[in-house]
Amino acid sequence: MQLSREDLLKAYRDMRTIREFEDRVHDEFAKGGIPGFVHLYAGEEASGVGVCMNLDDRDKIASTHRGHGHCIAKGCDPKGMMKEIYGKRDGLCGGKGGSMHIADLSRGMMGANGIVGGGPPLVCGAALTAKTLKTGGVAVAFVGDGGSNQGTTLESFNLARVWDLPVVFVVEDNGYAESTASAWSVGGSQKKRAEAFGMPGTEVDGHDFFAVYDAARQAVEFARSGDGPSLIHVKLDRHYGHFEGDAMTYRADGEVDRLRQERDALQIFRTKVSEAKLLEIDQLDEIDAEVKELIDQAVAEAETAPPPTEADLLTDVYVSY
Amino acid sequence: MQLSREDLLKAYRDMRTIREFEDRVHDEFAKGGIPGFVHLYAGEEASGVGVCMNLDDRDKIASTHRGHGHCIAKGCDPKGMMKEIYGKRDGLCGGKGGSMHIADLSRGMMGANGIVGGGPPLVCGAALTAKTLKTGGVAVAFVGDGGSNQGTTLESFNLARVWDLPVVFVVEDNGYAESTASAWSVGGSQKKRAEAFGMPGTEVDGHDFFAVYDAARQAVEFARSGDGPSLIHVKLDRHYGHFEGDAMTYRADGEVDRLRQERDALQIFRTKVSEAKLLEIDQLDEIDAEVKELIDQAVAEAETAPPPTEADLLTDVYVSY
Amino acid sequence: MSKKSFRQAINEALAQEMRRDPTVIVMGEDNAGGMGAPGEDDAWGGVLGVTKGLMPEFGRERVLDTPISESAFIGAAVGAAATGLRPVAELMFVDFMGVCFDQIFNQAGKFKYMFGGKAVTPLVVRTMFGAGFRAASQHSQCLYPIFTHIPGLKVVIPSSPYEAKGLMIQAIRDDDPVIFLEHKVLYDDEEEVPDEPYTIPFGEANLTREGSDVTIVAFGRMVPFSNQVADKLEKEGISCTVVDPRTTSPLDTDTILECVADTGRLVVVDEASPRCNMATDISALVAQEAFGALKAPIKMVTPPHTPVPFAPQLEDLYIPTPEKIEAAVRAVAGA
Amino acid sequence: MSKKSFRQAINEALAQEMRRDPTVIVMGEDNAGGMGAPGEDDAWGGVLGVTKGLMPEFGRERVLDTPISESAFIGAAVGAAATGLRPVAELMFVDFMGVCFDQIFNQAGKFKYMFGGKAVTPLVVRTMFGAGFRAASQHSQCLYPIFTHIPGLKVVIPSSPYEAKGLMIQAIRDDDPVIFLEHKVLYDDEEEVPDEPYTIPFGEANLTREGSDVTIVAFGRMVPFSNQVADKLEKEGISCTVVDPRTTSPLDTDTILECVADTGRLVVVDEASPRCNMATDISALVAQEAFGALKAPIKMVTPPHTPVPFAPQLEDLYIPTPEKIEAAVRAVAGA
Ligand SMILES: Cc1ncc(C[n+]2csc(CCOP(=O)(O)OP(=O)(O)O)c2C)c(N)n1
Ligand SMILES: Cc1ncc(C[n+]2csc(CCOP(=O)(O)OP(=O)(O)O)c2C)c(N)n1
Ligand SMILES: [Mg+2]
Ligand SMILES: [Mg+2]
Repeated sequence: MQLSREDLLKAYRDMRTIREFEDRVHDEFAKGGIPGFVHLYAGEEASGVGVCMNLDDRDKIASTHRGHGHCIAKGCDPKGMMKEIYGKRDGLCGGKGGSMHIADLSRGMMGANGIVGGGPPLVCGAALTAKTLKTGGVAVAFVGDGGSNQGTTLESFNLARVWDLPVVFVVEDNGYAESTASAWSVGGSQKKRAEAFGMPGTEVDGHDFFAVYDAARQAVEFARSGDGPSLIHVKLDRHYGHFEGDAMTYRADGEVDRLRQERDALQIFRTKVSEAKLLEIDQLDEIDAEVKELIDQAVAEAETAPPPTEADLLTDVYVSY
Repeated sequence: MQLSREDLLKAYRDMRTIREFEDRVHDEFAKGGIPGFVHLYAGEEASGVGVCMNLDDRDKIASTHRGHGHCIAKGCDPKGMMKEIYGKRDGLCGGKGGSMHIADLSRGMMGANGIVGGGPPLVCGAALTAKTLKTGGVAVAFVGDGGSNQGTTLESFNLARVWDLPVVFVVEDNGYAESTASAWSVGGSQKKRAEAFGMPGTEVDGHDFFAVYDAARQAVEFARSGDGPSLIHVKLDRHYGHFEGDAMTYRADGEVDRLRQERDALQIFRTKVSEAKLLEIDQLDEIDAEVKELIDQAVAEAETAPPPTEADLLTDVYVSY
Repeated sequence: MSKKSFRQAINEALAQEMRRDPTVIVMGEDNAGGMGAPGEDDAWGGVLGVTKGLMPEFGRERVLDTPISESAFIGAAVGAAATGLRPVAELMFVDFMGVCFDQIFNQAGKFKYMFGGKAVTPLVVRTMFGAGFRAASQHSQCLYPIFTHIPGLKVVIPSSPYEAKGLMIQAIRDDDPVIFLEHKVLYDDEEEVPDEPYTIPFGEANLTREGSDVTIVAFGRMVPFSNQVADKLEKEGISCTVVDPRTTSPLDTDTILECVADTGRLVVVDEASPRCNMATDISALVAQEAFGALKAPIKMVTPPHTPVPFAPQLEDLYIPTPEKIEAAVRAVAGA
Repeated sequence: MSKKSFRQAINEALAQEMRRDPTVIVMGEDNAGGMGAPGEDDAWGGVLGVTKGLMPEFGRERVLDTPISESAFIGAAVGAAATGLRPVAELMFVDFMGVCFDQIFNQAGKFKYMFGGKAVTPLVVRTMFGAGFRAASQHSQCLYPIFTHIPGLKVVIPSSPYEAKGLMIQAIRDDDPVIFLEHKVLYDDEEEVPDEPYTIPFGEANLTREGSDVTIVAFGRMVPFSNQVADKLEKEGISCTVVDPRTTSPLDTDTILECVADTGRLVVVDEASPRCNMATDISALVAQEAFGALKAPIKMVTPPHTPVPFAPQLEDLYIPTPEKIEAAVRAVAGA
């Protein structure tokens, strides 16, 4: 265990922030307050946070369409995020990106991506920058199980290997790509694929923050010390539908209830740290209250924040034109 | 050994036809008689012929930019091919395709392809047709070592697996993609990649017709009996440059001379069949003479054949428009 | 004849053609849905339900779910088309063409020519396009000018449920590769649509309004917008012809030129990005072939040269509206 | 100043910028060449030798060979550009865009807008285009109309060695993603080119000929063809302006409109496929903005709507020639 009390508190706070953020977006979407396609990360918190706890300001991540959790884990401002999701002018992307393109390059978060498999090539580039400019940085590509079958992802495995890039591929396997089971769509296995391209691969329980954290620590150290890319196959679950509005008819009866009870990353974390006497439940409850307050504020501010103005339509296309 | 005398004679004739065809195209290109980009298959004969000897009229292949050998092995008419490479109206493709798009769908040859990695998805489609219409056919994708890193190829591995398609992927690894060594560009290994996507993979010596033939027989039977895709990694060499005009500065001194002497597929075949008393050298020499005559005629006819006419420019774009 | 939505019209076209011709198959991500999953088997019927119900009737052999591997499965559709099937492959959003365009434009679109005529590739690529869904920059594009640019492809843009059904049946029966673009905002539009199969030929424009002052050429969702404008202006004495070309490739140039010859004024309405788009294509055609008939400058109504923004306020400003079309028509009518 | 080929001009631009700015890197298939091979290390310098010699000077850290994985390495260039490098990535032939277009049009081209302005992506994609090499349908296309269609991309088409050097240096220094198109048939063209670095700004057309009767707008290899025609017709008393826009995006619309205002007649010459191409783009611009100045129909000179054929006789018929340009100019001049 290499994590300090502060680290543990931060990990929990980040995971709780993600959960609260997503639960709240779910509710507000249902009420009609949020436009567009929204994909929620609730249930997958231990992955984003377990990985990003190993990263610092030199490091970059690229996300998927399911990007809110990665944003929060990499240090983006939840209020700016909420405003973005509401399409407001002060949102992280000025309201032009929305949930699907939420990003903050100043935090090393290279964007959610509307294109499945869009991120891995970009991450190879971020890693190339780190390698070329000798910044010591590493770059992490989050990919879904569905995205693991995209050619862009598979090419990136090989490119990262032959260019010896400081990359970590994190395959977040939540069992489904939309309604299609990963058990069907993924031939072979993620770990074997990694190895077949010449890099180490591991599998971890993505409900267990500590398991993810440890695997990511090793992978990040591997990359940072110049040993090249590796892959982590994280098995986890999503609490909501593919996107908001999905009736989830493809899931088993009671599946979601069961996993919420039996495999909830936050609950598992609480039990572990309190049983090991690393943190007290009171402290965690306090964080819960603080986070709730933060997200309440974020929603309240987002609701009343001004939208973009007509002039904004034409700006930000080019640096100069 | 399941090959009859006739089979062996046919195998040798096909390999010799490819060799003679390519050597001759090399000479004629140097003299300026042939336009465009031309990629020669000389040296790789045992692969195309060893594979295609296992195929029949139900079966389809898709080739690479280095397509002449696959054409001949799949039964395309060398005279029509030569005319095509000369850009003549009676060429296999009416002079509109040339070397890089040489094809004969009526022979199950779905085309050379100017796009590296273009063929594997197409082959999945041909296999899907066979499976859907229950023709009993299988489909073979030839891919180079360079092409094995293209996302289209890697996606096709997975698609063929999850759709359980009767496909054989044949990775023809001649050590280079243009001037870049496969030892560098291919992370991991072909066999492991196949296995990592859930299909069998084997490695064979591509200078040895019998080794290729045996591996292909198994793979084709596997596919035909409904067991799905598999991959054969064929190691071989090309006798000429990447394309005609390539000075091959990236190859070792004497490399080509050495492999022509030590690893020549035709020579190895001759030695094997004569030592095993399966065929007589005389018979083979006779074939050599016949093939030479055929190719002489092919060139002579191609040289004098009429080019396409102005009206041909506008035809064959659509079935109806 | 009964009221059907745009979505139902396409679904019915697919079902009827699958019944008629056993070589017609459908494939795409979640086109049946639920593949390998514990819940409902026919779970989605495509992300917006267009193929719902096909799998129960035709089985998973003819309604294939796919991994997220557009190059491989669109390419497989191309290869299947070239070897005896008539696949209808769904590229969920046309915005995803960037991961599979090669199989469409260099393979499907060129087989026939490259192979000297000795190939047929009866492929349909169904795909969703257009803004208005708050779906942001990578899920709202039109991109049909790109497909129209490519020789060897046919490009179809239905503007109503009736059009959608007839054009889809034609697309499936057609022997060339067809890109079939479905405007996502139109899916719930309804109108009377025959229950029987019927085809609408390609390259024949539909005059949804006939008038004498101004010709409006429009595509997809811009057709109903243009009809609105025509109806409104009719009352004020500005009489418009509205031309829905239905297919951008082949393009019914004769009808467009005839209408311009009659009216002498042209407005082209195109939801696609403004550079090298269908508005420029048709304007250029007319400037070359019917210059003498023109009484006023041609006007193009398009979005600005920007990606599609997410914020609803911005997206509404981005999309050409009836108001902008009306202003353009008034401008040329007054010129 | 010394005579340099188009190929040398680009090579020199790359070398000079790499010397000036350590964040400039070059990547592409065989851009150094010989990676991992037993023979010469700087084996190819790109398939036609444009990057030859860069690796010996700058090392393999700054001149990267790549696997044949265009999505991954073009995407890596995009990601590198967004994080602090100035990559010049080679897409060997523009025809290969179909396997990597997403990273160009949905990622590089949209980052700035989607991220609310908080991204710069100073990327150059160098790529070869054009017919005339007997390279058949998949190695001879132009395709720049497709890139021009996409907001967020800049598109550059140099027509001579001088233009190539100045535009390449500008492209590298430019903070937006730039598609830089090199006509393969021009590589051996030579002219006097300054030895020092210099830039040619984007969006400023070059008038290679100035005349009073007809405006010819042309791109790439069509510029020298148009110059030939102008020189020939000058002697017969038909005086032409030849406009080389140099960049299709941004496009110097002002200069084009001024020239048309002066001459009243327009011929647009475009080697790209005829539908939704630059010929239509410019014709439409003029039909909308300078209609009153036009004394004759606009004429477009383009190839037919077919793939590029292999046979030399057919390819020669396919490509717009000085003869065809001349005929078009005579037609509008006489009208
Ligand atoms: C290239 C591309 N294809 C398809 C889609 C549509 N799509 C969006 S998310 C998704 C499923 C992704 O599944 P997975 O990678 O497992 O991520 P998850 O949603 O489970 O987090 C699909 C098919 C897309 N956005 N981009
Ligand atoms: C998508 C694409 N990228 C690059 C090229 C250019 N190119 C043609 S052949 C070739 C090398 C192919 O190497 P390999 O697959 O090993 O086949 P080989 O030439 O050795 O037979 C390259 C890079 C291409 N034609 N298509
Ligand atoms: Mg998933
Ligand atoms: Mg090779």
